[in-house]
Amino acid sequence: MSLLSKFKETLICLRAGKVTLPYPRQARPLPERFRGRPLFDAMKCIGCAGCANNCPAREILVYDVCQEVRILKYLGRRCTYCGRCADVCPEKAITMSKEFENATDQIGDIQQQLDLFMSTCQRCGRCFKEPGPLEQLQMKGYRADDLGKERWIYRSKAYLESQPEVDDIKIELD
Amino acid sequence: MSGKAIIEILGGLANVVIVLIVAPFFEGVLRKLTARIQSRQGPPLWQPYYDLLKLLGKEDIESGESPPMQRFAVYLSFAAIMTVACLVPFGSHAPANSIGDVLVLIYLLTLCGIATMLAGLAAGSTYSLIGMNREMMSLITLEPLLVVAMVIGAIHVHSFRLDQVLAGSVYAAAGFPWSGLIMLGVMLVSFQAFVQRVPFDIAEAETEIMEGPLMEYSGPKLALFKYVQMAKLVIYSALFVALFIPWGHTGLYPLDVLIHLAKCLVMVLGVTWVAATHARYRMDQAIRFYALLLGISVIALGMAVYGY
Amino acid sequence: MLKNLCQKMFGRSLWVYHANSGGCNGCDIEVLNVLTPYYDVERFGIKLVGSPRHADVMLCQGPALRSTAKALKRAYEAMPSPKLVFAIGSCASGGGLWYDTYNVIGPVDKILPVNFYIPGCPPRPEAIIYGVAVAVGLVDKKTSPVKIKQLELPIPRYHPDQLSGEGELVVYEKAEKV
Amino acid sequence: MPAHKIIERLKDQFGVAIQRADLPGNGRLFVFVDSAALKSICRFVFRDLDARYVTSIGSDDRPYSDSFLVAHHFAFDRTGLLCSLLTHLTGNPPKVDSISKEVPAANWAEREFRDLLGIEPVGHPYPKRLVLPDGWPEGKHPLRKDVAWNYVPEGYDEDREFAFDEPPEGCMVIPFGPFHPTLDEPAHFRLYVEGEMVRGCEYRGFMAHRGIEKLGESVLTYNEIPMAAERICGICGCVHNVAYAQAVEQAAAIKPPPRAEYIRTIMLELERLHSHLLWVGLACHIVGFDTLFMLSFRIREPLMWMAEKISGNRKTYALCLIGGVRWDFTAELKAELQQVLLKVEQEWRAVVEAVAGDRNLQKRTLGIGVTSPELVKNVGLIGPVARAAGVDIDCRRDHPYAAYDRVEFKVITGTGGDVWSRLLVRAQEVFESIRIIRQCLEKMPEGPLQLQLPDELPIGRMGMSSVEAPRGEAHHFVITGENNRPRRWRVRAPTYQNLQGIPAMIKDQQLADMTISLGSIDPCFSCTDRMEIVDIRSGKTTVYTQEELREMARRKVL
Repeated sequence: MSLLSKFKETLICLRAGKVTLPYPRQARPLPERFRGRPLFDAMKCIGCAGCANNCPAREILVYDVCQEVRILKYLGRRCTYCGRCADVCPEKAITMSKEFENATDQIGDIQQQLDLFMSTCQRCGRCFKEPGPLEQLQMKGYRADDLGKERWIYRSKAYLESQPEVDDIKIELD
Repeated sequence: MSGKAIIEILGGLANVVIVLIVAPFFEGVLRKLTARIQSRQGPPLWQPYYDLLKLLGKEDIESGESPPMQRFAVYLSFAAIMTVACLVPFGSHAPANSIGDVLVLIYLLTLCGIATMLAGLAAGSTYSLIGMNREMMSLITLEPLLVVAMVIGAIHVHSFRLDQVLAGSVYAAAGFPWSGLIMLGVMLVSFQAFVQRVPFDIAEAETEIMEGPLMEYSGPKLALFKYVQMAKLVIYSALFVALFIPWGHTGLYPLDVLIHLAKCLVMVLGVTWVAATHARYRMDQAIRFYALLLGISVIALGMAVYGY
Repeated sequence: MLKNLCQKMFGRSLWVYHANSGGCNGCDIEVLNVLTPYYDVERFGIKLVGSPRHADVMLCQGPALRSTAKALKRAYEAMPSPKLVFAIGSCASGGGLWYDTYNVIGPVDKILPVNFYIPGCPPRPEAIIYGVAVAVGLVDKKTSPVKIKQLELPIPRYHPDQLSGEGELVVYEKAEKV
Repeated sequence: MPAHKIIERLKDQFGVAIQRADLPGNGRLFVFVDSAALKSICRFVFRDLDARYVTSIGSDDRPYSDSFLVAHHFAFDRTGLLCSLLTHLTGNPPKVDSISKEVPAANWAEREFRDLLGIEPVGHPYPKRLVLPDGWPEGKHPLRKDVAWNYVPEGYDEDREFAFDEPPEGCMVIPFGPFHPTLDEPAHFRLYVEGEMVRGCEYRGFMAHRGIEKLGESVLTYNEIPMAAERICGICGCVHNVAYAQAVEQAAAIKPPPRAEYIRTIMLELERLHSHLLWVGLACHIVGFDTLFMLSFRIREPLMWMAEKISGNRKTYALCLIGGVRWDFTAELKAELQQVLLKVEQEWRAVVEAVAGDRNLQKRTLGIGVTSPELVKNVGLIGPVARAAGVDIDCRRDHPYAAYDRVEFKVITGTGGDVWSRLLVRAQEVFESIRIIRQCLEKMPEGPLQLQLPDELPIGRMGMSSVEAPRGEAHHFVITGENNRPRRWRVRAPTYQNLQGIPAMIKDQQLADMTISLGSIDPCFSCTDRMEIVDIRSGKTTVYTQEELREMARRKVL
């Protein structure tokens, strides 16, 4: 009885044959919705920091180096690949690519940094007109901490002030 | 030194070389076959050689309770198994005939087990000691089986000489005596325990006590222990083949060696299948199982004494 | 010569010890998955071992936590050299979502020297195999830092003579990918 | 027993001690009681009304009501009611009567709020540190509102060792963990062993405590928390994701569109499928049966690929947001899923038939780690562990959520209460899950995936939700708050309760059975620890001397 079930088990296994995939030589096609490393398009990015404010891992940092130049830094090292940044991006500047082969010996290799030129409104100093994409974001459950205070302080910026060094990556604040 | 002694020594050395070369290969076959049973591609056949070489090149951390004893245990275990290799027939008959008889062989095999226990004791961590404990229990209940098998053979051929006992002696009396057949059955079901594979690898259970006695060893020492484990598989297969499957000798030494190794390989295939499809037993279950076998084998011994 | 040979064999027989220092289990299961029929890393000679003394590679999963940091360090010290440390998953390589909470020290490289990082949450089994292949030298790493930088401020106010194209396209002609 | 009846009986029994009762509908009941009567009310609910204990929650409510909040949750499974008994504590330091003597299952939960919030359970039988790391100084409580999420107190001492209890007379101590090949995650057991028999153990877990709850209350926002919740556990992540979303939806009185509910159901069942197959594999690996381990992982793999096709990742689906889901089913995906299910069902049926007669496997699992229905009730065991002991509870049927009230399925129960019957229960549940997915695929209506939410969710409302994870019931409790994030978010993972049953399960068993007993509850320490055995086996922890051991070994052999 026991021996019979052992034979059955062996047979089930053997019937499948060898199923090992020849991975490093040949890769399986990736599914269409696969969420790999997010890619940031500098052409489309308007620097709204929606991604930074919706990133659960808090690893997209947006900060201004001067009145006109805003820096968006994607550290990548603690990215959870949830795809929320791509969801909320009003300009679809972020795409979840199909890159998953990100293994590296230098963690800095998966960083992305964009320098964005911001043209500010001469009157109010802001970058957007009033019913801009931010309001859309807010409707999707966008965080509202600092919006009420009429100030453009991003969480990452506040963080940077207290600690100008983010995980060994020195951030130039000026 | 007489010519005969030189031939004996040369034969013994040849055996040692055969065991050293073949043992990792058999392990490789075992791993590959296990992989194929599990629908995997599996490692290359010579993977165990790579493993051993790599272990030899690694740092040796001496961290146990008493490093000298640890070193001693390793060498003792390796030396014992290699001496056993001298005494076991690969090919026609046991080469080093005048060096020792069957009793010496049994002592040496026990010494291997004792060396493992010593290793566990010397390492001194909790899991090693549990492993040692288990090794001791299985040694005490398991080793008599082999003794009984050999003694039955010895009774049938009226001799303790290696070349006579280790040549299918269990069948020597009258065709296929009952005692021999019973012992064949007993040894077949307990073979897995002798080579310490699943379901009887209790002393080295990886998921319970993390390889027990070997847990604290690293680098070259571990390599030697692994070598001993692999050699055990070959040597016990060879012993089993010599005792129970003595047929098919041609008289030509190289050919005989190949035939013998082929028979051993068949044993290894059996071991692989059982190991792949069984869950590990608990110590008390295993001991109960060994005790049952021991009872049966004692009956067989009695029958052998009365010529059945 | 034997020593040379032994060192060469290191890449062909990596024994792996996996230490979850407090991650979510996802990476653990993917590491186990890598051993299973469809991926089967045993074909590269990789084997999972239970004791750090036998291991060549430590797979760290999960961030370095205050409760496990000590044990993790001890396990690392128990490994005989040469040894490698892989940080698997976002938690191990970057600290994860909780990189700065009260019980988390941060990424594993704060307490151990990490040789290779395999980001992903959890990384697919293929990604883990790729990481191992990079470590062993079968393939080259594909990633490099991306930096897109403004060379000049492109508004005509600042550089009216540079305005050649239409609208904002000008801006990015002057941007470069580093 | 319907909710108003419960309130009536409580009022009869305790009169003015019952201050207020909220009935937000659909099977939830919040009763505010006087803190002095809390203990007797809990006993009444647990013993006389025969409710099942779910969890206890402490919360720092000082910024809003100048008091601490303690809630004990009970479930009435027959009537599908989740009941919360809340009380405000004004003292400083806050004190509450411990209910652990009456309700043994509350042991850990009370120790947890003692650690994290400093609410002292008066009369607790074993008030020892549970959650915080060893070096954390006494009197500092990270979950209080006046403390930042990344606050590490002054007196933090890395080198401090945990004070373990004295082992009982005549027993040796075997440290088990924190890194052990059968434990995927860190946890530390100190086993008191006499010979090869386990006489008791002390658990020092919570080593994967990552402070997720604090993070959710102070840093993340409503729609970021699902991603964090999903990473509470890598295997049953979707469960926490859905449970959190449902708790918030319930608090804010939002009903997600029906299509979203069906998709949630499918993904939850897909997760249960892969988790059960994984468990069978791991259990076999623990007892050394590697072929079945490989076999069940092979059968499971197409499910993982399917999950990747649907959601874009193999494990962390990132499925739910508040008020809906993110991923839709197309016709091709549906057809493919059907095919995968068919294949899995065929192969798994063959495996189950083959394993049913496997005496070798039964030897290691029959009669091991036995739980009785009394233990289930007292310690609050849940999920397959409870069902294998013959206790018929299943949140999918008792407290229906998502689309479970619109599909048919059977709740599988066993009789033995041992590891083998847990294995059988899980093996059978695979078929039920497949049935549920098929029904969902058939019945799924067209429609939107996500609701347009109002700008701000209502503040100060409470919601709770129980979701049947592969290991048992996962319970989430949310109090909504300002700044687009909850005021308090508490997670009770299934292993949190099941692990408390381990000491009873492994008592007087062989040491070798310890690993499979522990494995049989499908432990998921990261779930349990969210927000805590400390000796590595290579470290030398010979608690007793070597002579003693040698002596012991000798005694054993002779």
